Formats: sequence, structure tokens, C-alpha cells
Amino acid sequence: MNKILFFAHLRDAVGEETIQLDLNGKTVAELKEFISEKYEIALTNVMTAINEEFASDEEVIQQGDAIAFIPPVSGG
Amino acid sequence: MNKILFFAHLRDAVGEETIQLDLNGKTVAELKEFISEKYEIALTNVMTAINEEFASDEEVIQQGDAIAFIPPVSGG
Amino acid sequence: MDDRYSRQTLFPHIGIEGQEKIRTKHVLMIGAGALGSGNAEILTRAGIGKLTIVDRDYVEASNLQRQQLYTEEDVEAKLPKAAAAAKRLQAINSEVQIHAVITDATPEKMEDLVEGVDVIIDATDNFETRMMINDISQKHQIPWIYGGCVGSFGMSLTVIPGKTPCLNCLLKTIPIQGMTCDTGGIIAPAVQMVISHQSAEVLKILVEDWDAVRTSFVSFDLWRNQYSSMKVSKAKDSGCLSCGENRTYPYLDSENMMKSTVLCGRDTVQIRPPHQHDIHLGDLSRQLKALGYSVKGNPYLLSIEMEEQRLVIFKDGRALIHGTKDLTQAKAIYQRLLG
Amino acid sequence: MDDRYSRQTLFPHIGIEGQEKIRTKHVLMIGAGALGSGNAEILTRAGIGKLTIVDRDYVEASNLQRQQLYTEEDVEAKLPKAAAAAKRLQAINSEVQIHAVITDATPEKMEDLVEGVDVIIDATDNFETRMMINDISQKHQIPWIYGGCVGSFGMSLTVIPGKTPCLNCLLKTIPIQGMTCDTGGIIAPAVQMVISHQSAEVLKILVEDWDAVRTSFVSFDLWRNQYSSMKVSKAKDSGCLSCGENRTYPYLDSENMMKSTVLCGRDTVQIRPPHQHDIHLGDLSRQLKALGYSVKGNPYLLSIEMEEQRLVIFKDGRALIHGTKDLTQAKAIYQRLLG
Repeated sequence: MNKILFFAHLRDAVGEETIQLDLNGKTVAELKEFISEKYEIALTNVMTAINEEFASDEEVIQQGDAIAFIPPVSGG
Repeated sequence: MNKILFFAHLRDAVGEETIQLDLNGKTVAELKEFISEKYEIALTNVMTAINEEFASDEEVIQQGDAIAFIPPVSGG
Repeated sequence: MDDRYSRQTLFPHIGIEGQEKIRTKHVLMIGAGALGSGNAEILTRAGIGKLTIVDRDYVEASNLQRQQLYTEEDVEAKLPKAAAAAKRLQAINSEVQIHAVITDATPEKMEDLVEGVDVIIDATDNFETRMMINDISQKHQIPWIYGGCVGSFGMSLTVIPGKTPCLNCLLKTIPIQGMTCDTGGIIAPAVQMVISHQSAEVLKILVEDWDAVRTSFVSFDLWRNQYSSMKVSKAKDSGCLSCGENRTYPYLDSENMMKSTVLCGRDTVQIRPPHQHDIHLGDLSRQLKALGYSVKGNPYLLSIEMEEQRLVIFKDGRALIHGTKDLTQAKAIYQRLLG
Repeated sequence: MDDRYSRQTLFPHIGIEGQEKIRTKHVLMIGAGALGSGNAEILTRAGIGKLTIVDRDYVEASNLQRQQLYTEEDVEAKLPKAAAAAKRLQAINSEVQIHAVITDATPEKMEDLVEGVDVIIDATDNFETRMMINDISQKHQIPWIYGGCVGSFGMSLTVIPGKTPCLNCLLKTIPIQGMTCDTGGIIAPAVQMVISHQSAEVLKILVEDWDAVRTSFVSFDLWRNQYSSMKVSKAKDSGCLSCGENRTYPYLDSENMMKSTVLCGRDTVQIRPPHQHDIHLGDLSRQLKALGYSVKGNPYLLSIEMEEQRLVIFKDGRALIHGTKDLTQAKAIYQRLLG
């Protein structure tokens, strides 16, 4: 299983801080597409961390990996 | 083995951010006494966290527990 | 005022030697809003040699809740932020050389502004300017520190040319998204926490303690009690157009800048973003409605009613701002709502 | 100024309703130094109904590096901090009722000060006053927020009577240690980060969003890039003398307060801490020497040379401060060096 953590407005859109999914062998891009459709949110520009390390859209998720989605914000 | 993490001026006194010791079965008080003598630092008022949870001096350390020493500071 | 920096020189990583370095350095601050005013105050109190503050805006009532250099008097006088900031900063520390520049930071102006600068602090409210800062930083080998916040959420990244990945390595493009301080609101504690991270990094760079510089992307949410530190060294991309082997500095090219035009006789400005990005209109509409805006739409566009203007945004990112002929104001409205 | 709080009411966890609550609440701030001035500015900008600021000190040059409400003019005028703070805060927001109290916060005075107060913010520089705040908080069921910092290190804890453990559950006693802003120095970013945590918690409490209140002890080091969040619910001690079943509020008893006496005809003040604690003199000596103090000692005492005074500290915590007859000054010197 994999834990997926949502930050900021993504958390509100999803309605929970974390969800659990089995993602072994899936890419970050595939996960983004699934989440995007299920929760109707745009994840195109959102950064992904796997086990607290930056991950590209091509990266393949392993059993037990913790994934976090961090949306860049522009306010200042 | 156990990882021991030092914050603030304790880190400077010890010279490293973390050290490794085998502490299975030891109490926090025993660990404090050992560290106090070895590095010549006062740990009486220092707070202890075991696995990111507050621990009293009587608590017994288990195999694999991560211990952190957090000195309360008074500046403001 | 002999004793002025004593608590800072007592800090072993700065010391007398570090203080001397701080006194000879020049920091360039792009933006004098929430992040800008807080960072400027810390650096001025810390005894920076020279501080250049660039801002295009003037002080408004809605700034006072979080922009720490400004008072009710500045709002009444409609003072430009850079000028109001300079006035307060000089009262705080008359030893510091404050250079206030009231302008919109364009690539051309940036080329002049970075002359002799040691660090650039990002205190802007949009990614277009940030990506330009990112390119300028790489071109002139000047470190810069990204900061952003909205609601109770904030983030920061330190970019050291030749050492860390750059913002373009991480984001690949200018993000379009509907969550800014003008839509999601902002609380002052989140602003201050970004400032804490940015200003600590600036001090490390000024005293040349390179080993201490943060190499992770920090983000946090103070209301939800979240804090995350993401390692980014793996993100460094040798194909990056801003910092890679065949770099072109795309965001210094005015072709890639936002275009704004007054539509003749219509009291309307058209804004065209540099790249065609499809916007998720349904998503944007939900966000804006949740925040109390009156939003109407169809599959091709959204129409958003504001106090004195109306903004119509098309799926490709192009927008019409009705009710103004002021290009800078229109651009600012667009960036506020769309980041 | 209609638009004044718009970015705060846009934040969904505050909203119009939360803003109305903030406007009717009263915050008591003990201390107007670094943490006090920053917290006071955020709350004033946020539109707090009433803010009472208590401080015994006046503005000095060495404060300017991190105490954000004060200017060079305040140093020259030697203004009391509470008065200088009130002046600046009113210029920032004339709608807020600011109550400046220039006094040393004693248990007797605190009994009057807490009347009608919704939250107490700790902005003191010593644990004796903090433990008194902790007892007052429990006695009157008023939440308080601990904040402390030194160097690049800081920490915060939110105490909600009847819900969370109190500071006495965690510390059991007043810590004696040799690391304060006057010995380890302090950088402004660390101050601001503590303020961020404290002020976010205050806002949550003011809008009564109890579920959002932080239940962990936060500590961080901005120079070393450390951040830790320690769960404390297990620390709640039913035998605690401040919040337990048989509570006695030990720190409201003047028997437990620090005693200071002018030694007749000697231009010296004696300070006697409330409890006999053996101090590790070797450790204290090393720390003070590392920070540049001239320290001499023997197994029974240390002698520390300061600019105008000399402090002699004995193993049991008792001290003589030579070169002053001013009790408040002597007490302040003692607390600065020994926390």
C-alpha cells in the first residue's frame, strides 16, 4: 500500500489529508491522472515528493513509498 | 541500536547532530547520566522525546527507538 | 548605537567577522508586499550594507493586515510601497543604504538592477516574475530565494547557481492556478514563517556559510500543523533551459512575457499569457465561487465580477479586463487572480 | 479602511464570522521584547479588539536588531518598551484598543491583568515569569502560548487548561541554564519563526477553531535546518502542582519568587533564586567563555566581568551583582545570563 499526502488547497479538494492506495509499479503521471479525474483537481503543475525526495512524472512508485503532492503557490 | 539526536547548544557540546548507541532496556535517566558525564553537559532540565513523543526520565528505551534531547530555552 | 548588533555578533555563526561581511553586501528585493516588507525589515535591522527594493504598487488598506512596514498614514497618502518602505527602514536604521525603485521589474530593468548584487530575494506575487528572477540569477551567478504563501500555507527554496537545481528544474513551466492571496486569503503568521526561512538563508549566504544553506524545498501549513522538507538535489536537470548545458534563459526573452494591450475605445485591457496553457475552467470557477466571487461561465470562458472591473478569462489563458485602461493595473489584477 | 481585513476574511478558517470574533477579544502580552513586539504587530494588524502589553524595560540600541516596533528615535528617547510599542501600534491600526502597562509582572499584578482576557502570550525572557503565567493560566482557565528562542533555535507550546499538559508537567521545575539571548546571541529569523507559531495559535483560539490548535511541542533550528514536532499528550501529569488534581499553583506563591536585596553600602545586589538548584559551574563557565565573557572561577563560584557590573554566581544559584543598587536591573542581568 501507499500513503498519499495532500497539502494546502489540494487537501480541501480531496477532503482528507491522506489517502491509501496500492500504487506499486505505477508512474507519478498515472497517479496524477487518476487523482485528477477522481477529485476533479488540476495536478499538472503540482510537485511530487516520494519519501521526502523530489520525483518527476516518470518516476515509478514502489511498494510502501509515501507520496506527497505540493502545489507551488504564488502569493507574496 | 538507537539514534540520539541533539538540538541547539547540546549539538555543539557533543560536536555532532546524532550519535548511535545500544540502549535497549536502559532508562532515559541512565542515558542522561551517561551523556552528561561523557560530554560534560548538564541534562537535568532537558526534555526527552522518544520517537517524537515526550518521555519521562523513568521511561525504558527499546531497540530501535530514536531519542532526541531538546533543551528548553528562555530567550524572548 | 555601538551595542546595536551585539546579539547578532554573539551568535557564533555570524560573529564580528560575519557582521563585517553583512555590512559590505548588497541585497536586491523584488517586491515590497508582505514578504518584501518583512524581509526588508530584518535585513535593515541586521545591518545590511545596501538594500535595493523594487515595487510597482502603492499602499492600500487591504495591505495593512500583513505588510509590516506600512501604516494608516501611508494608505491615506497612497504612497508607493517602495517609498513608504524606505521611509520606515531609514527610521529603523540610518546606517543602511536604502535604494527604492518604483517600477515594474522587467528583464531589461533587471539587467541593470543586479549590478553588484550578492543575493536576490523573491517577494513577488506571481510566477512570471519569479521565473525571470530565476533566469537572471543563473545568467549572473547570483543566489536567489523563492518564497510564496497563500492562506496558512507557505514554501521556500534556496537557489545557488552551479550548485542546486533551479526553480525551472522543479516546475518546468509557469504554473497556472487559481489560488493566490486575493482568492485564498492569507494570514500574517504564514507570511512571517516564509520570511523566517528566506531571511535565515540570506544571512547564511551573506556571511558565506555555504555548508549551512538549506538544500531542501520547505513547505508548511500553520493552520493544519503540517511541515515538510523535500530533498531536491535529484531534480537538477542538465537539459534545463535556465540552468542546464544548453541554456537559453527563456524568461528573459520578452517574447515569453505576458502581453497586455488596451482595446481601443472600450475601457478594456487584453492580457495574453506568454504560453498557451489550457486552464481547467471548472476547477477555477469552483475555487473562485467558494471564495465569494460572482462567477458565470460556459465551456469556453469564465466571467468574474469584481468591485470595479469585470474579468473574462478564456480557456487558453487569455483575458479581458473591463473597466480599466491601465495596463499595469490590469496585469496586476490578472496575476492576483491567476497567480 | 473598509477593505482592511479582506485577505483575512477570505481565509476560510477565519471568514467574516471569525473576524467578528477577533474584534471582540482581549489578548494579554507579557513582555514587549522580540517576541512581544512581533506578536503585538500581527495581532494589531489582524484587528484584535484589545491588546494589553506588559513590560518592565526601556528601548536600548541592542534591541533594534530584532525588536520590530522600535526605531533609533525610541532608543534616543529611552522610551519604555510598552509605551514605544503602543505608539507604533496605534499608527498601524487606530481601531485597536492598546493598553500599555509599564511594570514588572508579579503574581499580584497578574491577578488584576487577566481580568476578561481570552489568551495570554508569553513574550518573556525567563522561566520564572513563564511558570507564573502557567499557574495563572490554570487558575483562571485561560489558554497561553509559550515561546522561546536563542541563537537560531526556537520553540513553542500551546497550553489549553483542562485539555493539554501544562509547562510544569513538561519541565517539573524552573530550568537553570546558561544559554540566553545575552549569551548565545539571537538572529531575527528565529524570533520571527517562533512568532509565526505563537500568532497562528492565537488566531485559532480567538476564532475558536479548537480542533486546529497544535497539540505538539515544536522546536526548530533555522541555521542547522532542523524541525521537530514532539507529541506531548502523554506528559499530562495528574500529580502536577500547577494543573493536577491537588494543585497548589506554586509559582503564584511569592515564597517561590526570586529574592533580590541591596547589600547595604556596597553598591551590590544579592539575588537568591526561589529553589536551591546546584549549577554545573564548569559547564556554565565554558559557555560564557566561548561567548567572549571574561570568566574566573573556583569550585564554589564563578566571577563574570560585564561592561559596568561584575556578577558572582555561587554553586547554589545565589548571585551578587556588583556595580548597581537597582533591584530590577540586577534581576534582569541575572535572568539574562542564567535564563
